[in-house]
Amino acid sequence: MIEELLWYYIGFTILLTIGFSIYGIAVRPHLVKKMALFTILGDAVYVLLVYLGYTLNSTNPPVIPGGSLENPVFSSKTDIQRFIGSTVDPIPQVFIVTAIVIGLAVFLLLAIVSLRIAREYGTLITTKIREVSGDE
Amino acid sequence: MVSYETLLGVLPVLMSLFTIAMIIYSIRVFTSKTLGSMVLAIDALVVDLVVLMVLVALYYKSAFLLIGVIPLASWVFLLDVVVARYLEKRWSK
Amino acid sequence: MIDLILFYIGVALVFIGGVMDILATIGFFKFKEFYTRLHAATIGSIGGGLYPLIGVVFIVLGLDIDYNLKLVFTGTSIIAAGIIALATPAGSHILARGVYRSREESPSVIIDRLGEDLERGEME
Amino acid sequence: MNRGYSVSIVVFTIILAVVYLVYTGSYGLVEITIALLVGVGVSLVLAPDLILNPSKMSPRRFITAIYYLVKYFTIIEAKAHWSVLKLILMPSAKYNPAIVRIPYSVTSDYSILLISNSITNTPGTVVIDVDEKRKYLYVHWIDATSVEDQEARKSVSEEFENYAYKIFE
Amino acid sequence: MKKLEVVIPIVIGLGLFILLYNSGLLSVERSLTTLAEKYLEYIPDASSIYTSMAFEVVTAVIWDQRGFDTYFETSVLFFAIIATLAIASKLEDIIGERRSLTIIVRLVTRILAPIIVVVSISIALHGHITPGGGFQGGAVFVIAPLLLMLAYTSDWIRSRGFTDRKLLLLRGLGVTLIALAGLIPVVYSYTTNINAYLFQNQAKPDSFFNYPAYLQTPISTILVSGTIMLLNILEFIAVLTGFTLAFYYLTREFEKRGGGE
Amino acid sequence: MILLLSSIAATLALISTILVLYEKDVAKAVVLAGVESVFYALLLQVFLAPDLLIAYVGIGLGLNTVVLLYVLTKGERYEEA
Repeated sequence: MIEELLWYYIGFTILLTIGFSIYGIAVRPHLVKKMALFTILGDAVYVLLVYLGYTLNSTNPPVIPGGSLENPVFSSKTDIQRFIGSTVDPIPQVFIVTAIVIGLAVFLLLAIVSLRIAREYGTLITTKIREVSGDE
Repeated sequence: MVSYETLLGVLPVLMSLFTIAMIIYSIRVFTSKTLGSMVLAIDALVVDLVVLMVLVALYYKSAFLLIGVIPLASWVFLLDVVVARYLEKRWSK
Repeated sequence: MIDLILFYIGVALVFIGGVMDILATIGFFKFKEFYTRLHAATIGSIGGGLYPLIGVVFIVLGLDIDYNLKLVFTGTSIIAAGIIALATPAGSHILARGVYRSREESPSVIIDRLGEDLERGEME
Repeated sequence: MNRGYSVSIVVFTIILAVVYLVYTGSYGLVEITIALLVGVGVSLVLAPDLILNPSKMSPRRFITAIYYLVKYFTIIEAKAHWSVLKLILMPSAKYNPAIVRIPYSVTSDYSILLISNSITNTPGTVVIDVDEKRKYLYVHWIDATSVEDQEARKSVSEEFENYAYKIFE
Repeated sequence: MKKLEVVIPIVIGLGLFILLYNSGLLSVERSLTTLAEKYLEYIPDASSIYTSMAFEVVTAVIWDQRGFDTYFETSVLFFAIIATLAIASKLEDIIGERRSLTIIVRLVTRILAPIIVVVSISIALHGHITPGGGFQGGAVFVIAPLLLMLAYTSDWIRSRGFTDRKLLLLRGLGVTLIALAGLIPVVYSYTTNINAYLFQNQAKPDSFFNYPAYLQTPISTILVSGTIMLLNILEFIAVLTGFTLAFYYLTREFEKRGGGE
Repeated sequence: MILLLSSIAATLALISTILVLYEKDVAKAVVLAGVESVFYALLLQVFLAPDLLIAYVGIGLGLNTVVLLYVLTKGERYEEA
């Protein structure tokens, strides 16, 4: 019972984090703060996916133990079957590994664009940029 | 040889100590007034978390979980250096 | 027998480390100023970080687990402890320097040799 | 320069290979070969100038270093921890913090690192700045007993400096 | 106004929670999906026909089952870095004084950087056995040049002979070789009329093209898991050079005067 | 026990996100975003994803904070209401 409650509580907390970061990206005027909340949004989504792949009785990461670079001995079928019963879901992790690196690539691009904006307009706050550039 | 079950008997006590320390450190992080104090508290917090991570790996009895400990320990130093650079940059202006 | 002794030495070290960590957090609250908190942070990183990691080495040596697992745990803990002993003091030094020089916080001390020397221009 | 260069490469190759093997956790022959290759490559690029004078390397210095490390992390640390923990635990503890100037006379980089890390790692003293030209360390001392340069040196860093002379100079 | 600042995020979070709860994704009783079970069953099993000959399921899926996909993800990274370089200004010399940090930090950085590099190489090389791989190794590696560039100035990286041109060349080489390793089966299939797939690793029931799983050395047998180890190493080179380059430009931008307050 | 630990970590991550949202000093907000990543790193460890943990410690923690502080030097440190 208490385990179940804690389980739902973790999910709820992660989703609340997503909510707060979405709101912050939309509302806060400072570009750096927008970017910080953007990274938090990404992180929360990663952790949410990993959380969805975790089962309460799992004790192993999705890596077969006992491997070595030289003279490796592959596990037998029964060992692997026993291993499957105690591991987490690898598929969310597969998606996220590349997503993290691409997230950084996108983020670098955002950073460079912000640097250009700062040099062009002398400010990083979006409301001020609007005043400086004279747009509506 | 001491059995793994004996360890599972004492591990909750040890982990809870570090968890309590983690909570208080993070309260310190959240309530600090200046950037310097905050980063200082984060230093101590991350070192605390390194130990906690090793204990979690011991709990799961999996060597694979130890793999992130060394990058995390060296991250603290990176944070210190970059914050010092940032502050110095503002000072020299 | 020796395993039992090693194991309990390790548990004691980790336990002492945890207690030190909590005491360091109290120190963080008691000291009101950045420069005095630096000392509490040292307790947190050495007493609460390095000693527990050494303690984990002792625990693992006395524990009945796979030989290979023992090696990995021992090695990683020792390397992590080494990095902590090497990098944390340098980190707090450079942080303190940055904070001092940027005048984020000025120390309340009985004597400030660094400030005097900086003012006289003897040190850049 | 040449001898220093090659000794430096060899020593750091061994150290890095050990780190690689420990982190990897398996000790086969192929693994050791790869470790040595990686060690040579990395130390050629990143560590050619980390040892300045190979003629100083001797087993006596090594044993002194280990003796110092053991002594430092048991006796000296315990004393320093206790003195700061007293300040934390006593509700009305009085202390007088000061930034003192401590001269040092060692020349090698490693000695400076050893002294300053030893000072910072003992709770109660933290190196805030270092003046390389005039050879001063500026130390924040939580409970200063003296503000004069030489006396502060006597109670803060003299022991570390003696060992630094024995190990690195 | 102040109340709205709290209410709206909570409403968003609660809405998401209800959505996920109703779809049953959050329930405590859960089991592996069929696809995950198949992956876990076949990939590490050397006697199976769909094996990848690797112990690490995640990396095996990334480079074997989803190799084509991952190649384009790597290219996304490549193009992002190209765009970064295009938008960043030219490398004019920085006016004004730049100082490196104190001797303590410089020495600690110099000791720490090789250790981080060695650890990252270990992570990348053992990608098919223990957790890790090219992406992860590259991500850990970047901490080292970044620390060196912060402790010294950004000139450090040029003083060691790593010009931006060389780094970009390595980066492109990495991506190209990954594509080549994926294309070889197709070329082979055209020349010999044997069925083979793009980014194929081990033999499949209807295709007998096979990258070798083991490498025989005079000392002993090394497990390379077909293309997986090779692609991990190439990916490691590509990621580390790309990020080092991007951070080189960013650090130079950071060191310039001006801006702020 | 492990669930309790992870729920504490998730809560602390949520609190730091909220503080990032309301903090006026953007430099502190950036560092708080780093703290949030630290707790999520612990969550990844607890949820048995060592693969992600390495990538995340390198990128999500280290490089993001550095980039954000780089950008911040070129603009205002404080965000007006």
